[in-house]
Amino acid sequence: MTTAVETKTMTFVGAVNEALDEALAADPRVFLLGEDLADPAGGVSGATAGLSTKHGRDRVLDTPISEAAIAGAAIGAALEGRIPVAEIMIMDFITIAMDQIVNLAAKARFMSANRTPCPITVRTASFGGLGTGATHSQSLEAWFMHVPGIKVAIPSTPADAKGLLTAAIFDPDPCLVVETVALYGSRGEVPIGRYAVELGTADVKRQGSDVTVVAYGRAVVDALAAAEHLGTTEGIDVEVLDLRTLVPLDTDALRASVGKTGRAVVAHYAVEFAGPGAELAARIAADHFGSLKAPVRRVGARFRPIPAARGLEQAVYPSAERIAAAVRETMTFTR
Amino acid sequence: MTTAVETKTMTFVGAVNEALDEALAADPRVFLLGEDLADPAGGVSGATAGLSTKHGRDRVLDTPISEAAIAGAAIGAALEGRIPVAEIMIMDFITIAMDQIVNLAAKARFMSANRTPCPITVRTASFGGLGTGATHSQSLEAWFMHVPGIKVAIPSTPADAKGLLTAAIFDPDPCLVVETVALYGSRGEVPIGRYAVELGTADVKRQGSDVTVVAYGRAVVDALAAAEHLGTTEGIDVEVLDLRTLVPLDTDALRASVGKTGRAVVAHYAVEFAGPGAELAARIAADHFGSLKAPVRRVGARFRPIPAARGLEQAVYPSAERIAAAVRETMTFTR
Amino acid sequence: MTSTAAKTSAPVTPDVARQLYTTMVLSAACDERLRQGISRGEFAATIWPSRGQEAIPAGFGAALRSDDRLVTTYRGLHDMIGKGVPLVEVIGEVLGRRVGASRGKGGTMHITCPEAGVMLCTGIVGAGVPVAVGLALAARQEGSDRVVAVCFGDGATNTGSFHEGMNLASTWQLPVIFICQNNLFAEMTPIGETMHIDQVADRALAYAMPGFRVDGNDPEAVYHAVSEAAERGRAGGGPTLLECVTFRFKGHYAGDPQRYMPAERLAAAEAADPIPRYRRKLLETGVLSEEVLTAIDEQSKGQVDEAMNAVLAAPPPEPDELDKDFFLDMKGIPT
Amino acid sequence: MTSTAAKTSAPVTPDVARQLYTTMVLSAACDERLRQGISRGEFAATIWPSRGQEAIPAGFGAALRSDDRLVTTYRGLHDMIGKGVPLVEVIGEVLGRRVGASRGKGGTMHITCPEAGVMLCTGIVGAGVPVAVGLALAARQEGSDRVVAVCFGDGATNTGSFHEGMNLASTWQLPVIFICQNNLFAEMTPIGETMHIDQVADRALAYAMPGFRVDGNDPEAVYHAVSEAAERGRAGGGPTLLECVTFRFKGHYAGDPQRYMPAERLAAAEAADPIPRYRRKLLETGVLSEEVLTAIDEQSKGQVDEAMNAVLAAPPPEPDELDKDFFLDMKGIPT
Ligand SMILES: Cc1ncc(C[n+]2csc(CCOP(=O)(O)OP(=O)(O)O)c2C)c(N)n1
Ligand SMILES: Cc1ncc(C[n+]2csc(CCOP(=O)(O)OP(=O)(O)O)c2C)c(N)n1
Ligand SMILES: [Mg+2]
Ligand SMILES: [Mg+2]
Repeated sequence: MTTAVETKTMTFVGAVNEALDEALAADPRVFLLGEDLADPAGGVSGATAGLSTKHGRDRVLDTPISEAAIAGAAIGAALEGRIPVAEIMIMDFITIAMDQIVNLAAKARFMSANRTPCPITVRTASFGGLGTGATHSQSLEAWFMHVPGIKVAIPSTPADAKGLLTAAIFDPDPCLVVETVALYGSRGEVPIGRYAVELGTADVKRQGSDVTVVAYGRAVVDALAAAEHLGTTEGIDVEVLDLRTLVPLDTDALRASVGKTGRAVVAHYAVEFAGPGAELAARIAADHFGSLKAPVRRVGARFRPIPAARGLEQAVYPSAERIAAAVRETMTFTR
Repeated sequence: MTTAVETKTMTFVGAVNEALDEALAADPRVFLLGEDLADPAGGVSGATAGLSTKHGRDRVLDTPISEAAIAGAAIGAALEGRIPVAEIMIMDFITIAMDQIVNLAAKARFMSANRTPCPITVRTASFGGLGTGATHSQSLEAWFMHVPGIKVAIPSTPADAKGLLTAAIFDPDPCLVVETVALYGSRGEVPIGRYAVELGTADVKRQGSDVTVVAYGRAVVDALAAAEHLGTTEGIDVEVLDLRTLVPLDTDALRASVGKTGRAVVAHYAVEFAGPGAELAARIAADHFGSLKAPVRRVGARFRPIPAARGLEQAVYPSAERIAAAVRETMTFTR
Repeated sequence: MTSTAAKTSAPVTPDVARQLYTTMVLSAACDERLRQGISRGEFAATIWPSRGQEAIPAGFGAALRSDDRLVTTYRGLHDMIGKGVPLVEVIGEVLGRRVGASRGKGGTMHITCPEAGVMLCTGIVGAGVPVAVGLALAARQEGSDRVVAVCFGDGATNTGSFHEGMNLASTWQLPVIFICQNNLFAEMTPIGETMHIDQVADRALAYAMPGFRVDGNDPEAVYHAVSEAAERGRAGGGPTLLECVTFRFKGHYAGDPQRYMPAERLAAAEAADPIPRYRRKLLETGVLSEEVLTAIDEQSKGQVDEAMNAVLAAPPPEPDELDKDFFLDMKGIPT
Repeated sequence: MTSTAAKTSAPVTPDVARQLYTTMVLSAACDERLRQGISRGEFAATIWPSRGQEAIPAGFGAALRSDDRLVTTYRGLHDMIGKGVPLVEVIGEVLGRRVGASRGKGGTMHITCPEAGVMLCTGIVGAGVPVAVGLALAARQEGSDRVVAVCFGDGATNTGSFHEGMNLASTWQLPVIFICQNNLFAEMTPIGETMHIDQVADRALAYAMPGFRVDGNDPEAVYHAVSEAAERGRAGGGPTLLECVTFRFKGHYAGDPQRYMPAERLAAAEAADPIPRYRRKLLETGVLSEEVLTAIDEQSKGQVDEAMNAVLAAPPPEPDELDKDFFLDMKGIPT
């Protein structure tokens, strides 16, 4: 990605931290709440390190283990015009906050005819790939796509992590931002200073002419690796479209890219069956009916609880290899 | 539906009641738990009327308003080989039991390598169409399709209500059965005595040659109305395929029907975006790539919280008219 | 900290007495008129009648400031009226008309009116409790000494949300007044079947929170208890649980045949109806005269009739309401 | 019902003393060996060390019958050992080998062993509590007098699941022993920041349940308290909450640098290490001799080494494990 602005190299988790830091500094209404956020803990993965020390413990609130109340308290504060950023430590735990997020936050503006909008931000993290087993490894973003009233952002790079989180915090509607712990250590150029990525704008992470791989989050990294490999060794020119947000969905970018390549593979770490890729594939197939050169292929997690043992776990998740194989299949498809 | 067995005319809710009654009579391990189930209440919509009187209050347990504990207690009992049937009164409240259902029940057999399977049945009801507003009207079955480890059944007729619930109760794996309160009063022929519908078998509710409408639950009723209308007034011969279960999915029936008609419309009361129909449409488009005569059309609830006022509510949900319009579009489509 | 009855206090001023009585009569008249219209088929609507519980909002309505906040439930039309929501907004929303609090989009269960401090009303039992904590947090963050009252039923105290919210308010020592309107039933189930304790007020002990059992049919007792709790909250003394014991005269929903209700029990409760009881007291103590009381009775009926007529004359919501008040920016949002 | 310290009781028999001491030493040796292997890079694994908390499973392990049930957590390897789960199954599952309790599919957080009565282990804080209620319900339904013990941390008592489960057990008067292993921390956050009460035992008051605070570093105190609670449960006297106060020596996870932990605090806790403390007591009171104690120490280390060697020699899971133990009938299940 090229940007005109000044950048510096940062880790993904550092970029998250910076977005939170700058939001806290920019607006006194911003505050964070969640488990183990305050120093010296600074978050279980360091995402909030230093923030309570810098901004005060009344801006970075440690909570009890009460996911429903974390979401609920954020909602209450947002109804009063505060700007809460709630952390649900691991995405599997969001199962406990579903009522608050789905039945209250997502519906607040509509049900009240605009009298009590509720622009909370919920940050959470996918822990997949760390061998922590089936209850600490899920990617459940498809559930939230299906709930009218909440935006869903999932960054794949440090710059997007900063930019999407900043946009989400100051967005006038509820947002869920899903971070990927396996990417926390990855590095990239990140714009210095206040930086927001407009929600609903996909990003072509790699230009290509043969096949579009539509992805988001960690699968973008795998898609880029697959594209690199296929380009150099097999002469297949892959475009990688990073959606960045699932709601809003950048249907223009999607249509433009697949319109150009005529072939699409959809990739994500969420379970493939009834996952985000189902919506994308259905949409691509309908939008490009008659002009697609091959059926849309989907690469997601296999339909299994995530096993803990490393070898088994790897066999469930997508990978550059599985994405490459799907790309090849779209290239060799004949009616 | 024609059956060789003896039948009688029953309401949908009567068929649910009969399935529960017969399961309680058939196996002493079966018991029910949920809010307001016991007589004299007999369930808020009468689904369990008479059962505590007949089988005892130790078989039909009234619980506190504790959806997580309802699911949890069912799980615990199932781990011991009991056969619990838990009721979550309205599907919107299942948001409170997600952790138990998703993180424990659905994963129990796999995570324990078969040592502690957990064949609970969760009955719940979609309240959509009754003007009760956004938090009492959702159809959230897509969430459960996306969770590996739980079956999902959604009957459209009294006979299926009895047969699917019976099958679910005695199934060796966790099952979610979604009833539709708007259908509770509908009548149909129901087999007398123990009657199970094999989970994973779709049912052609109406034969047709031009277009397949793939539906389940309440949308089947609308699809049949649309088919009737289109057949008599416009000469379009619609096949209505009632999936009956979303997991397992009867992909053979789906392929056979669309293979025959070459056109498909998918209909359900769940929100269209990222809904069950996304998976079905993606699958149909890929399976019949090159042979479909028109793009798959989807008809689901519009992407809005469900409004309470009747006119607005109706405008959000599918209807025979919207299904008919989609069918017409597939018929008139030209590349 | 043990829970005890709240301290008895000096008699109220005639002005307060007038306000207490007026709220009770106005709430009862509104409830009555709505039930009448429903049972006669004059309009289609659902309410969960508050008849019998009017002393509670009378008490807190007089004790709280207009900038204090309220969170209530589906059975909270009396609470709305006590907190000052215009009758037309309440009735209009119940009937789904354009003049309703949310122009018919929310419905009976989802009325908010931030101008009167009513920030949330939930149809999900218990869900409002953690949100109230967030509202109180916002008050502290803003440096305001306003307090937050949250109403819920006895059954709601069995929910996880109640526990998480109570614990958080106590941990953060926030100015929340938890008002349990203990009407001794949850839908069709009497309280003794869903909890093992003698009084809900004891639940405060789990949080080292002051907890008091109050005669919820005595508006002055409620007034004093809430005044005391509000004073404590404003002074930084943290939250209070008030268990206001009362009764529900009309069952769970309008039209409930109350088959589960022992006739003697209902008769005894009705014989102790808080409205005539308080009227007698005011007359006996000479605080208000028969003329004044009769005038209040008549004015209240008149106000309700006037509001009802305005609502009945109002049109249903515009069809384009579906496209309003959803996301502020609709770009990329599914249609 | 007020919470008090459990009654002190007669000294234990030498046989019980031996069992208590053995469990403690064996648990500590296992924990030690696992941490050693992790820190040396001998194998990749995650554990949440129980070092310091061994007196609790020693006590309940000796007090409970082998057919009594246990539910525990990620920090429950000591509980597993106390309840009689074979060491190879425990260590094998932690290391993700074929000899593990679930052949590597569950992982450290999800070990079950129904043969030893261990029916569930959860990685989701609080989730096991309602399940324990269901296990106890099943015991009652079967006419068995077995009881169910459920272990959880201090932090877990802030979850909605805890509340719903406690209330249900008390309402139904089921034989559950709620064992809070209060180690005064939840991850990096000290207990005082997440609850406002002096002792967790007081939470029993919200359910009219007997609640006792016990020295969780004294295995005999735990033994007596659990014996008493089990006796009450078997006799139909319902559930008990036991708060066993202890400490976590090694932080939240193996390798935790414990930056949040005041050095003096840790040092004081370690100085009161329950294992040498109990060893001294047994020597001083002459219940067990130095020779016997040394033999136990050595045998325990030997058993752990032997189990570890067996695990290290065992292969990882077969790749086809992914297709086992999912749905019993895979027809129609997505691949
Ligand atoms: C979480 C949840 N579970 C179940 C219901 C269905 N329901 C609606 S009202 C009610 C009873 C509530 O009892 P209580 O809290 O005592 O309040 P009351 O109706 O008596 O005012 C129930 C179970 C619901 N709305 N939300
Ligand atoms: C519902 C949920 N929220 C958060 C977490 C992350 N987490 C894991 S352990 C833990 C602390 C638990 O503290 P406590 O209950 O005292 O048990 P301990 O670890 O001290 O034994 C937290 C917050 C989780 N696993 N589950
Ligand atoms: Mg009640
Ligand atoms: Mg702890």
